[in-house]
Amino acid sequence: MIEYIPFIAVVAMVFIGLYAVMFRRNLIKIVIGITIIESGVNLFLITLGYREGGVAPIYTGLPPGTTYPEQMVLPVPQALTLTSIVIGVAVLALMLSLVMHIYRKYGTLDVRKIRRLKE
Amino acid sequence: MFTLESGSGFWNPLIWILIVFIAFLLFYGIRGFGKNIHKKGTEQTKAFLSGNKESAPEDMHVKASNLYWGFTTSMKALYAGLRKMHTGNTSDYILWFVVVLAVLFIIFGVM
Amino acid sequence: MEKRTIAAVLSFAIVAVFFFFSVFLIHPFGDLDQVQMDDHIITNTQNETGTNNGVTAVVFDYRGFDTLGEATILFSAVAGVIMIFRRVKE
Amino acid sequence: MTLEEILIQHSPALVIAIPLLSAFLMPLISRINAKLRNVFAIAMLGLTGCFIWLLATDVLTSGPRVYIFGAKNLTIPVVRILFEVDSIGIFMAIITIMLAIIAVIYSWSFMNEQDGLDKYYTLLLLLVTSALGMEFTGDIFNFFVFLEISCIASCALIAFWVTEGEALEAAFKYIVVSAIGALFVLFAIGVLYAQYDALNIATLAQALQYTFLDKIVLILLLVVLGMKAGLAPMHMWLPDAYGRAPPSVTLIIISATLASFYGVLRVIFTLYGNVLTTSMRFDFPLHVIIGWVLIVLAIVSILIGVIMALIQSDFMRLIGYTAVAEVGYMFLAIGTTVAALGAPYATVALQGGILHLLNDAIDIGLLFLVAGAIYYVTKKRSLDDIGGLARTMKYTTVFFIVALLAVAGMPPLNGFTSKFLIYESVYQLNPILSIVAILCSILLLAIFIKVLYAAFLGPELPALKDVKEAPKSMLLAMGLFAGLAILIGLFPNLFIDTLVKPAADALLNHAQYITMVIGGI
Amino acid sequence: MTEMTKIVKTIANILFPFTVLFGLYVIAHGHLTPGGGFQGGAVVASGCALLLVAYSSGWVFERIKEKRLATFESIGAIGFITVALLGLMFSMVFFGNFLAGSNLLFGTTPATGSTLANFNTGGVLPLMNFAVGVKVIAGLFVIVLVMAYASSVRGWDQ
Repeated sequence: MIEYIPFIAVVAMVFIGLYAVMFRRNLIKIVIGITIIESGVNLFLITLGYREGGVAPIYTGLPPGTTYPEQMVLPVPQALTLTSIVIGVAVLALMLSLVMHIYRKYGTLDVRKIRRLKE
Repeated sequence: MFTLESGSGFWNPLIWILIVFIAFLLFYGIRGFGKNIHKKGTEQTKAFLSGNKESAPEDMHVKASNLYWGFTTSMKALYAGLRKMHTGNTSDYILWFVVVLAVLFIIFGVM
Repeated sequence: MEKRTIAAVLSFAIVAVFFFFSVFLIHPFGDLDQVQMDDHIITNTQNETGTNNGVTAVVFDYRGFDTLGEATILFSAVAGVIMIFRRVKE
Repeated sequence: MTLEEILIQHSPALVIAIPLLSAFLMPLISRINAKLRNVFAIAMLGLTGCFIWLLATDVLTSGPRVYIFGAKNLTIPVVRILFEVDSIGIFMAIITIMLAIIAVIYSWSFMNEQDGLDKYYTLLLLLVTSALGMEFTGDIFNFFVFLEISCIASCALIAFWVTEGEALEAAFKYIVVSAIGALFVLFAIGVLYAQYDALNIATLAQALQYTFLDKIVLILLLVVLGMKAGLAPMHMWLPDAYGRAPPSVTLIIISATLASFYGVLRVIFTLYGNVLTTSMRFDFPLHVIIGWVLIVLAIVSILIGVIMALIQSDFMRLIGYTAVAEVGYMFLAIGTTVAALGAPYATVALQGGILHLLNDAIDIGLLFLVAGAIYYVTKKRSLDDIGGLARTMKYTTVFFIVALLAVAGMPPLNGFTSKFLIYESVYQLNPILSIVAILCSILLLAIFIKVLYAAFLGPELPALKDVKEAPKSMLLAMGLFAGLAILIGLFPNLFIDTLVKPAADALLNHAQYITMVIGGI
Repeated sequence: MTEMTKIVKTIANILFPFTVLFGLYVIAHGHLTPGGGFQGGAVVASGCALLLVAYSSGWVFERIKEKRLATFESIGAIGFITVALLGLMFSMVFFGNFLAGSNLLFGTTPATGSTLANFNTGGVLPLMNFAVGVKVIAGLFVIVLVMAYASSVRGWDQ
C-alpha cells in the first residue's frame, strides 16, 4: 500500500478537481478545479519516472559512485511534465481572460446564470 | 467510373439524371394537354381570405419558429425531455462526459 | 434529491472507483519494469547531443518537436489573450 | 537525389513548418500592410497545399512515409518523435487544407470590417497547423500537444466577436470541455507510458496486451476524442461553439473536429488493432463491443442532432446541430465496420464513413458559408427576422439549395454517395439502424426546406429592402464548395478509387503501420 | 491596480535585477544544470510581474507597449523554428542537432560520465534555450501585463 500512495494522491487530486468543476458554481472555482486536475496529472507523470534512490539525469556534478542508468530517474516524464505545465499556463491564461470578459458582460460568475446558449 | 458498387447494390448518377430528365419530359408533355385558362393580373391570382383584406407582405410570411408547429406540438414530450437535457450549464457538459465515462467503464468492466 | 445530483454522484463514484483500483495495477512507486526508452536516452545523451542535462536533451533534442508545439501553445495563448483584450469599436 | 525527391522526403516536416513559421511571422507582416497580410496567408496555405499534394502523390503510389525528427535513422527503442504519413492521414490533410484555403478566401470579404485581424490570421494558421499535426503524427504525446494547440487556438477564435457575451460563453464552455478532455488524454498517455515505456504509436500498438489498464485507456481515449468530435450526449459544446464563432473560423474548427474523429479511427484501428479480434470476453470479441457502443452513441447523435435542429431558430446553431447528426453518420459507419470486422460489408462501411468525412466537411462548410453570407448582408442571426432573400441574393440561394440537397443526402449530390454506402452496409448489419438513419436523413431535408422557406422564399420584407448580394470572394468560396459537392456527386468513383479506398485499406492494415516503424530496420 | 508604497517599490528595485540575472543564468546554463529556457523565462517574467505589482500596471504599460512585447515573442518563436530549419539545411533533417560534435560553437562533446560544466557543449540546445527564453519572457509578461492593465482600466468592475 505504502508504495502506491503517490498514485492515490494523483487520483484524489484528479477527482477533487473534477468535483469542483461539476458541483461548484463560481467560474473561478471551476477554473481552479481544472488547475487541480492538471496538477494531479502532472504529479502522475512525474511519479511514473521515479526510480528508487535515483538522482536527476544530469551529469554535471554527478555524485561520485552513481551508476547510470540504474540510479537515475527517467528524463522523459520530466520533459512531458514540463510541456504539460506550459500548456496549463496557456490554458489558464485564456480561461481567466474569458472569465474576466464574461463577468463584464453577464455581471455574474454563477455558472447557472451564464447560459444564454441552451437548447 | 460512374457506377458506385457497394457489394450489394450500385448507384449511377448518370442513369439517375437520365431518368429524372425523362420524367421531366413526360411531365411536361402531360402538362401540355391541359387548357391554358390562367390569366395574370385578374381576380384569379389574388388570394381569397373569406372576404378579409390581404395583409401586408411581412405579415404573410410564416416565421421559421412557426413552421412545423404540428410536428413539434405532437412531439411535445420528447422535446420537453431534450430541452431539459440541454441546460447550457458548463458543469452539466462535464457531467455528461463523466456519465458516459461511467457507463462505458461498467460495460467494458463487465465484458 | 435532484435527479442531476443523483446521476452526478453515482457516475462520479463509479469513475472514481475504477480509477482508484486501476492505479494499483501500475507498477509500484519507484519500482519500474519497463525502462528501455529512458535508459537509451540516459546512456546516449552525452555522445549524441553533447549535453550534460538529460532533461534538456529530451526537451530540446529527442522530443524537440514537442517543445516547438509547446512554444506554439504559449504563442497562441498570448495571441488569444491579446485578441480577447483588444479594443473593439462597439 | 533530385530536388523533387528531397522535397518529398522533407515534406512531412515542411507541411507543419511552413504554416507554423508563417503564423509566427504574421504579427510582423501585418504591421506593414493589411493586403499583404491576406496575400501572405493565402500564399503560405497554397504552398502547404503544394507540399501536401506532393506528399499525397508519393504516399498513394509507394506506401506510407516515416519522417524522424532530429535524426536520420531510427533507433530501437524509438526515442524520437516521428511522423508517419499514410493514406488516411493524407486524406485528412487534403480536407484540412481545402477547408483552410476556402476559409481564408472567405475571410477576405467577410472579415474586412473587423479589427484584430493580425491575431485572427495568426490563430487561423495555428489551428490549421494543429489539425495537420494531429493527422500526421506517429507519437501519442505529440498528438496530445497538437490537440491542445487546436483547443487553445479555436477557443480564442470562437471568442473573436468579444462584444457578444454569447461568443465568450461559447468559448469558455469549449475550453473547459477541451481542457478537461485533454487532461484525461494525458492521463491515458501516462498510463500507457507506465506500462510499456513508449510513446510511439506503432511501438505501443505492437506491445499492447489489453490489460485492465489498457481498457481504461481505451475508454478514456474513445470518450474524450468522441467528445471533441461532437458525439452525443457530449455534443453540447458543439452547437454553442459553431453557432457563435465567425463562420470562416467554424470551417477550420470543423477540420479540428474531424481531426479528433481521425484520432478515434487511429485509436481503434491502429493502437488497438492487434487486440480487436484476439481479446475475447464471454464469447464476444472486443471489436463487437466497441462497435456496438459506437453504433448506439452514433444513433443517439443522429437522433438528437436532427430533432434538436428542427426547433432552432438561430441559423448557425441549427447547422451546428446538423453537424452533430453528420458526425453521428460517420460514427455509425465506423461502428458498423468495427462490429462486423472481417465481413465484406465492413470495408464498404469504412469507405462510406471516410467519404462521409469529406462530404461532411464540404456540406456543413457550405452551409456555414451561406449562413455567414446572410449574416454579413443582414446582420441578423435568427431565421425569424429574415425572409425573401432569394430576390436579392440569387447566387447564395443557388448555393444553399446545393448544400441543402447535399446535406440531406439527395441524389445526385455528394451527400448521397457516402450515405448510400453507409445505408447499404448498415442494412446488412441490422436493418432497423439503416431505416432510422434514412428517416433522419429525410428529417434533415425537412429542416433545410424550412430554412429555405423561411430565409429565401416568401415575400420581400421591408427591413431587408436594401440588402445586396454577398461580395465576390465569399461567392467564390461558396462556389468552390458547391462545385466540389456536384463533382463528388457525379463522379464518386474518381474520389473513392484514388483517395478513399487506399485510406480504408491503410486503416484496416495496421500491421503495415507497425512494420513501417519497427520492422523496417 | 494602484501604485504601492515606497517600501515595496524600493524592495522591488533591489530584487528586480537579481531576479532577472538569476533567470538569465538559468536560461544560459540550461544544457548543464537543472533549468532551461522555459524555467528561466518564467523566473524573469516573475521579476517583471514584481515591477507590475510595485509600480502600477498603467506605469509599466506607458513604458512597454504590449505590441512591442508581442513582436519580441514572435521573434523568439521565429528564432526557435529557424534553428530547427537550419538543422534541416545542414544535417538534412528537421530538428537535426547540426552543431553537436562539430567542434564549432557549442560543438564540444563532453566526456562520458560525471563531468564538470563545460559551457561550450550541447550543439543547438543553448541556441534553442535562448530563443525559448526570449519567447517565454515576452509571452508570460505580455499575458500578465495585458490582464493587469485591462482589469485596472475603468469599466471592468461594474
